[in-house]
Amino acid sequence: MTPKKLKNYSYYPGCSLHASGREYDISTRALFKALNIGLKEVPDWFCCGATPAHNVDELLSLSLCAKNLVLAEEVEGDLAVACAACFSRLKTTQHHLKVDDEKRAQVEKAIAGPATIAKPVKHILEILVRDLGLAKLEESVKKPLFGLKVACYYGCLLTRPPEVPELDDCEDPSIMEDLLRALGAEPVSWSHRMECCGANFTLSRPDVVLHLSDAILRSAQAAGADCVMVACPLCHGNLDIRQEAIENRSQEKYDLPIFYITQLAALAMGVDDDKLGFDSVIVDPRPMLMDKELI
Amino acid sequence: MHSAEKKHDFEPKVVAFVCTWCTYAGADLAGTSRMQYPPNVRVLKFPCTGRIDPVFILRAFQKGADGVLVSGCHPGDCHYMAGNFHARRRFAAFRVLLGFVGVDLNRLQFSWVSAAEGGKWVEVVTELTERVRAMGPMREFKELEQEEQWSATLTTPELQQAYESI
Amino acid sequence: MSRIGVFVCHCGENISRTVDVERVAGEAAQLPGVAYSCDYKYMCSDPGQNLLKKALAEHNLDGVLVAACSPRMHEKTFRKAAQSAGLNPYLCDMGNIREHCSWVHEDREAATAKASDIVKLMVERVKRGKALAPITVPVTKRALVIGGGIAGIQAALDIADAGKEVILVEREPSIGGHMAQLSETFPTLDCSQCIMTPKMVDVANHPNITLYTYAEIEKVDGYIGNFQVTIRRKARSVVEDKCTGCGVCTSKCPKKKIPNEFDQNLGMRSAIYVPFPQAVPNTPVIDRENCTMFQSGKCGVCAKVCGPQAIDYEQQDTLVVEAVGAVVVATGFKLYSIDRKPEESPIKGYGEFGYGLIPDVIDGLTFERLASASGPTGGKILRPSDGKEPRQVVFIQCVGSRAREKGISYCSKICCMYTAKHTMLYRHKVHDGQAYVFYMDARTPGKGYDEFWRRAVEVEDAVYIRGMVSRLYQRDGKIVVMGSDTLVGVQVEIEADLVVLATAVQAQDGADLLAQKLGISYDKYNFYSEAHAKLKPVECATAGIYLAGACQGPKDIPDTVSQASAAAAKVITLFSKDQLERDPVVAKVNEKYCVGCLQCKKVCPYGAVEEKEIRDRQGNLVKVVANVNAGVCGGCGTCQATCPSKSVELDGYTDEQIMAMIEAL
Amino acid sequence: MKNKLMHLSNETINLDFVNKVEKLSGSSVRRCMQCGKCSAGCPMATFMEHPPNRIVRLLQLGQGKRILAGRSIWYCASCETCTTRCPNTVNLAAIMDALRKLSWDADGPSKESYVQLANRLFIENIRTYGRQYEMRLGAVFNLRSGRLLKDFLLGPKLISRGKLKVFHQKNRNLDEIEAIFSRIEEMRKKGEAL
Repeated sequence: MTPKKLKNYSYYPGCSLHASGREYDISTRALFKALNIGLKEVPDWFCCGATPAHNVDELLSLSLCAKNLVLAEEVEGDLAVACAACFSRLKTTQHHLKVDDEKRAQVEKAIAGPATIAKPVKHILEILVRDLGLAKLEESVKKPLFGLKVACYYGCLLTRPPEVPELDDCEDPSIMEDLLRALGAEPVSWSHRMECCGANFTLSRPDVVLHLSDAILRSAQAAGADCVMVACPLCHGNLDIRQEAIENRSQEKYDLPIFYITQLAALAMGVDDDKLGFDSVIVDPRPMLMDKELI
Repeated sequence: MHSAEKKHDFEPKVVAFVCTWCTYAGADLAGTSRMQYPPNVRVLKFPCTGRIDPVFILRAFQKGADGVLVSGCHPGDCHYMAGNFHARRRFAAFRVLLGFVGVDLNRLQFSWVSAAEGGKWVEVVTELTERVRAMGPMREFKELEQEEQWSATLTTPELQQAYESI
Repeated sequence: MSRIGVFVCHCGENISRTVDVERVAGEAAQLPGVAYSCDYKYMCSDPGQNLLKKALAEHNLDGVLVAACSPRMHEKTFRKAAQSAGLNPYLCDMGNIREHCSWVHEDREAATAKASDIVKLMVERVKRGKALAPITVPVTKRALVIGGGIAGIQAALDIADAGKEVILVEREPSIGGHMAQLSETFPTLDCSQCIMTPKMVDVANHPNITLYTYAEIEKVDGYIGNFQVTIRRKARSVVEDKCTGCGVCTSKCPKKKIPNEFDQNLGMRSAIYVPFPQAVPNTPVIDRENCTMFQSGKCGVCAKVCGPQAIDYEQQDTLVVEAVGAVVVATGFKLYSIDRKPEESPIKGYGEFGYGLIPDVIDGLTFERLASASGPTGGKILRPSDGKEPRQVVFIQCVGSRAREKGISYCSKICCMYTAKHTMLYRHKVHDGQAYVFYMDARTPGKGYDEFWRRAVEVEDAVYIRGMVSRLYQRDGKIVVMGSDTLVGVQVEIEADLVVLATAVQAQDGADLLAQKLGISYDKYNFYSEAHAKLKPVECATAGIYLAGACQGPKDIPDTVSQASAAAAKVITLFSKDQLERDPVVAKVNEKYCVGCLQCKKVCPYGAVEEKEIRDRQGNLVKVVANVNAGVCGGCGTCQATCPSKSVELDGYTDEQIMAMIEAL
Repeated sequence: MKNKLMHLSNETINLDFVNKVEKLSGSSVRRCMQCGKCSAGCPMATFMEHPPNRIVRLLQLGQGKRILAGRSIWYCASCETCTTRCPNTVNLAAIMDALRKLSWDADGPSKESYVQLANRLFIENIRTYGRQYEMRLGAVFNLRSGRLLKDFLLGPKLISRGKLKVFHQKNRNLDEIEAIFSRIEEMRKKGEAL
């Protein structure tokens, strides 16, 4: 008999988490298991459309997300989302369909059915810090991340625009830092928490990404961070996969491991580091973690 | 800025005749702004430069002033409308007279300093003090004063004696 | 022998830090005539003042010197304290050893010596001081208000409502001023006439207001509380008492094609006319330059048709003298005219806008007349050249204003708001018309003002273009506007049907001449100067004269009305006393020595010196001497310095006092 | 185009275009006071010929053509900084979306071909596979953009780490996806949606 779960969530991983951001998916599942929280993937979900869709075709973007929200109804529990971009798109869709009847009518026509927007869409951070609570989280920590200095990188979409994600203050959020403190780590104060990394220009204009992400890594390093923690696979890609190119461009050595929220949280919960996808990333965090005696 | 540390051989006596509305207030502003200037100046306040009789200037030189400054409102800004214009005309004539009797006109300065010109007050006073310092003490009128003493009263023993010897 | 008390203040550490105050007090005690001296931490504090009062009584002092801060700071304080202890306040003086000594010198030795010198000098002055009593002058409780625009009307009504008599003088045939010309007013868009005319009627009907229209100030004599004003009532050629205002004369006048100034020359009027239908008083005036009767002696139609026989071709200007106690100057403004090459204007030409040669380039006030329901077009926006409705109207702000080298340096203040209003009025009247505004900054501080401007942009679709216009020229019945949009960084060209220039607000013609008559000061643009930019914004430096409205600087209606009411409040405050007290620092003539050369009269800036005949008991003239009117004397002392026989003396600054101070150097 | 003299008249001010933008974005352009805060915080402003505030300014003047003639709108990263900080709640990010949509529909006189190509491939992938197929996205992009060697060395690294999957993800809802795409196309054809 499996022990009764604390709570159950439906789960929308998004395309990246099944591909370039697989370690985010792996660590999320591991973390939830460790915390004894149920997580069931929405069957046959499809792409939220991400930035390219809303950039040129808002109706398409809203329709794709609306359809996903309908699909999510099939699974019990609030919808957990890990990817900041998917989270933003789903929340934006809920917001638009709630306030704009005309758009809602168009979307319902496109998906040929009623758009259901009642199900709460929650980012992993929200589930950890609000639903579970910092006190409970602190209790569950098995291997506190003492001595680990982390630059919390929110990026653009986790908090902006203010009326959509409803996650935290849009100019001075603290939810990531609160989480990290509960895990025993030490969040650093730095300037580029919410600057853009270049996002999906990674495909079309990598030069732009190098320029913007360089500023972020530079700021994190200057603040004395050992690593950067992110909530978005695109940010992760830009900061991690392109880090070598950034270093070549600016003639600086950063060597900053980029973690997903769930990787650090799971590590603190005592999940074995083999099960967190550290072998998938480009900047290998394990030497640093060993150095800090965290693995 | 003037440094008080400097010691000089000669500390001149400078007398300033100023009007209460502009220059006196300008000097007040220099104070509230904590500007620094040489402490040689003694300020005599008048309602208006129009009130200043040239005789005062002569008397000041007689009583040991090495330099005299007369300062009031800028032309057109007189609190009493036209007092400074009268003063200007009066002193233009008076300067010629002073020059005629042999006073170095560098010892006498006229200027306009408004209530807003604390800095200018400091400039004017510093410049005059340093100029007069370089010129040395003003002896001519002090001797004159002594002559006057001779001819007027017999208060001193030397005088008494001299008188009796006639 | 005098018994002077010297009190040396530490001013916390402000003085004692660089001046050895104890030594100064000690040296003061040695001065001849000083009966008591001490030093204290804070002389201006309550205990400090009590110390002074106690010493006065205990040591039987007959003069006080407080060596502390500037007399401009605390002279009043200490004089009051001395007075309460029974000493004449003018026997209490201050030596300035803070602003003039401790704060400006670092060398303690030199500063202390200087402070001692200051005390020594001032003691000599106090010794020779005179007990003076304040001078009182009576107050005539009638006010003169110059200018019958909204400022003058408001001030006159406020003073009159307080129960005081008011003489209101207006240069034009009717009161109302510029506000009567306006169509609607920002930021509420209520019709100007609707809120203005009731006030004009109130003025006409108020029992406390005497109204002189078509009249000008000829001469002003006297001083606060006691002015004599000579008013020139220009010949109206119509006897006001007889005229019923029936209007037959104006309708029968054969000469009807005279451009009406009230309508900015857009409409026409007759030679005998009232400027506008709601005029107060509703009495016509004959424009003699355009009247056939006056020019050729042949006509007289108006006299023939006038039932009450009110027409008087022989009428002459008359002079009226009124005694008043206070004057409110409310002469308003004029707009910089674009009609011609400016000659004696500070604005050096706007030839690029056509010098008035392009008929459809008009100024803001002309647009007001076009938009006014009672205007020459009945409220239709029609362009002057062909009477067609303009489809595209370009408004240009800051014409003349904010152009330091070429025009005037100041901001005319009202243009941003009235231009926003114009775009709205235009949109309300021409629904498919498009308004463009070229501007440098939109300056809209004021309650509801910025919201008003944004409404023009966001709701009424005015296109605001940040940038100025280089040139206007005509092409195919249109006016080509060559401008730029600095926000985009491109040149902009618009073919406009009508161009409205927000020209600069200037002082009225002749503002300087009136100021000279009143003895008040004005700035280089001829706007009248207030006594203090912040704390005395309504008072003139000349006592008893107050300012209201745009004669002091560009102002909109709310500001004008506020200032007018403030000026009225000042007048009412003045009138609440029967006698005015003033500083007794005035000149006095020693008639024994005065030879009656009257040099003093020539130099007195106040006209305070009069001739006085001295007669013996039989009435024979002994001699003529000068006499100073203490109520008028300003106390400058120029007379004393001028007097060849030294027989006039300024109390508080006598030769004796000053010579003694010089002796003590 | 950028510096060409701007004639302003009822004919040259294209309010139709502006109204479309306002409708699509749900945001007023007139509310903008040109304070420039959007451009001040824009991470991409240095890459744009018209910084964000000027885009709004051109909309205020009805100059849609000028905007679409440039590529500035394609450099917007959709980071929403402008929208978040605008003191007058002009939703500039949404306005950018609307402008890109209008440019996209007009088949892009706005030429930032790489960005457009990436967007096009991305959406094509969704239509074909239901989910993103990063391998194909990258490969086809390089092929079509002619930048065959772009990120050449990254590919194997990513494949070896399992980040780049050779095969696309499976999805049983592919028919539904296609239906959504075609229904939207249908609606547009009928003029039921912009």
